[in-house]
Amino acid sequence: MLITIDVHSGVPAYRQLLDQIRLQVAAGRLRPGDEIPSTRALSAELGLNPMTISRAYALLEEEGLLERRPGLPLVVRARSGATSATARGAQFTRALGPVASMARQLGIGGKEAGDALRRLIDGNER
Amino acid sequence: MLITIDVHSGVPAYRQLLDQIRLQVAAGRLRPGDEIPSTRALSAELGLNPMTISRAYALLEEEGLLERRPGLPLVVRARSGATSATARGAQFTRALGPVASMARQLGIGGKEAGDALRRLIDGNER
Amino acid sequence: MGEMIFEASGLTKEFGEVTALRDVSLSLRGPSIIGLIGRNASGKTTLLRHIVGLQLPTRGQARTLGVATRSLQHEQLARIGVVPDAPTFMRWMSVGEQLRYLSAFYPRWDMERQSSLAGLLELDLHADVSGLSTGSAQKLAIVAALCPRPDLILLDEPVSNLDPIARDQFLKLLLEIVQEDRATIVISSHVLHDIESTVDWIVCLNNGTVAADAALDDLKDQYAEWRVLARTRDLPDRFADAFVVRQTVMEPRRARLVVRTAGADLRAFQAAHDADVEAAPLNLQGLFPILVDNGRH
Amino acid sequence: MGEMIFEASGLTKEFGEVTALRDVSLSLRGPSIIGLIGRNASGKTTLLRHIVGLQLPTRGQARTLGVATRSLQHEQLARIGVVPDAPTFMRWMSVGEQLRYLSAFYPRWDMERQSSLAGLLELDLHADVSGLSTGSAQKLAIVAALCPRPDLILLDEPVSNLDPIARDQFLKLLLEIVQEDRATIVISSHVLHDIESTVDWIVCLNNGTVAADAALDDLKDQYAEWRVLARTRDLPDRFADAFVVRQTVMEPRRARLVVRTAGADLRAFQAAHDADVEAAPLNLQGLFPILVDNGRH
Repeated sequence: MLITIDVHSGVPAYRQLLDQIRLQVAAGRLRPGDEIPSTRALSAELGLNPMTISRAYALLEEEGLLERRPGLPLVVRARSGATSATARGAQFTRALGPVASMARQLGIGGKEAGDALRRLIDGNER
Repeated sequence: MLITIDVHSGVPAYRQLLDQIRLQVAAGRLRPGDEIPSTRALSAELGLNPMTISRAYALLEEEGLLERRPGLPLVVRARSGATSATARGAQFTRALGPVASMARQLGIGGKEAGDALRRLIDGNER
Repeated sequence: MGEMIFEASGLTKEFGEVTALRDVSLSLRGPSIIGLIGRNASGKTTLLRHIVGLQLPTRGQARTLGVATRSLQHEQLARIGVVPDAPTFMRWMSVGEQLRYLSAFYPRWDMERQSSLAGLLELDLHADVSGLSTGSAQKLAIVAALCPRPDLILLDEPVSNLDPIARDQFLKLLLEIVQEDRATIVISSHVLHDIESTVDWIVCLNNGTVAADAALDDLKDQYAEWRVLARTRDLPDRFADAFVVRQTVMEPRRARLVVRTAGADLRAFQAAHDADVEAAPLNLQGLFPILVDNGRH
Repeated sequence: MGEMIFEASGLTKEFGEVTALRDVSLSLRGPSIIGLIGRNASGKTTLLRHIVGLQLPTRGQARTLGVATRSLQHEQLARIGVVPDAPTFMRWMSVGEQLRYLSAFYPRWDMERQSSLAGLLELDLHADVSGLSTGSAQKLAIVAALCPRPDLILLDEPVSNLDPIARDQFLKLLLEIVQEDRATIVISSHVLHDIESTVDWIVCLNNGTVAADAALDDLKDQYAEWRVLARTRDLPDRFADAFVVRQTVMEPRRARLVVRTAGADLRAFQAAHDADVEAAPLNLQGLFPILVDNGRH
């Protein structure tokens, strides 16, 4: 799991953590059954307050993304493909917001912008 | 002119300034003949080192985006429409990079992503 | 929530004519790392001294670890570690001797922690206490406060004399200790940047009153900066909207506002002023003046 | 570039057995705001004292405002303002009397600046100097150093005792003064967050030697963090690439590296390790340990 938190960005740290774990599950980088770092390990790695991490983990448990088993590390829960695809779409649409508003500012139309993005994804730019 | 600098992001402050002024010119938010805030005014507003601002302004003068006239405020230079459209496109493609890589991670194809962006720009989401 | 660590109700402290704390009511629960912030002379040190019973309220109640602070016994005090703003030691001892002397008073003194802390902070056990720089004296005070494995740790500006690397190590250490001992830490500091990466809770004092008492992340959710650029006509000299907490009109068509997110309707605002608005979150440095202002009302 | 403010070549300073500065060569030009950073006891205060001639080199040369520091006259000294780390004043005067007394020595003393500074920093001119808190004494030292409109201003940890609002105002003030007077400011501080928003140039000392001497923005361009996630096979225990300056392998397939951007080929690295790499810039706090390490070699 690759997590980066900017504590000084103004975005609440627990929310940054939520967003990144959700994204990685949606992206399939975290798969059902994968172990999540303990609060202590993540706190040491990121220099982040452990209560903040616990808060994010508890919320992810509540929404059924993570699963706690007594005495064992937290793991990613198995989910139906449909839920996952919806989550992916929602996640991606949220990321498109700033780009869309930039396109509007630049006077770039929807078709032109959409085509540019399609080329970038499908092209051999990697 | 609406400029925001995050001095603690790690991105050199003069580069953030360059990017934002270039974007605003490309977006037509700054038009030829528009006055640019003096180094002193911008330094006071952003709490940014004046030498850093001068450095960015000097680079923008060099690339012909700004024009210095003795004793008067810096202004945006008149440019050909062609140059401006190219600049706009380049600017926008750069902003698309992270979104494209996110789409790839999420397993969202070029067509699907491009359509989503087109809908977002042309739709009545405003 | 966790154990009640400190509870104040109607706490007022007067020094002659001066009111240092005014009707303070607080409930601090642990485990937690609590950042105590405020301007100079806002009452932070006085509050810390009340927690450990070094000062007693002129009026009102104060309870620490479940006991009224005027009745704190060795049993409770042995569970509290304090790093004062200007630590003093017995100046004829070496650093190691000073620590050995202190360890006799604390049944839970952790020798292993002592050597790992001294190593991490690069504190020389053989140095004479009398010859310590301000930074090293601060390190000694930190080691002395943490080795008894206290349940409650009070730190008054502990990082001001540490260099960036020592400070970083010290802050990471606090994160470990709060987990290892399930301790509660109250840390006062002017360096909001340090506070922001370490604490989960903020108590902000202003002129002796409580100006904020909330989870840091919740405070961040409560306010935002709006950067406003009018499209067609000039902005008003002053925005009258109730959700606007601070405002700077930079030019007739350009302004920066701080808004309370709860009541703020961005779309209505954009329509009313025909303006583009960029909303951005505020970090602790950006929140601080607003929190302090709140304490004024 | 601008005027030569301070020039050292082969400057070495020994105090008995201790070498405080070792073969330091530097050319500081103005106008500029220069951040002097380094760990405790790295030689920062000694260097500041050499700039103003309070200490003289054991070996090597030091020139300030064009004059060898051992020959500095009132003419040059009147152009230099100093805020020492522990300011002392004549304790029987009021703050206002102290400033009036000092103003007699400086032909360019700016009364208007004195009142605006005292107002901005909330310094009470009627207070007794002997009763000042550490923070207020620091404010008085700042006003005293800036009112003569010096061309060169030396600030040794000037902000450590100021609260966040006073510190913010003080740092903005420095930005104004460097423009108004075309002054050069050298400011030492452990609070890298403050330094980062104020300075354009960094001088980093380590163990008395120069570990960095460059524009802040150029330092940021020189290094980056790579967050590495292997796709198919474990990463090596240690990366041997010459451009890798620091490395932490967190798990067999996950690592964080700091790289020198000049020699780093991201695509080749990704291909070699079949890994995803996220490159991120480093701020001054992130750069600091690397700069200090450089000084070790």
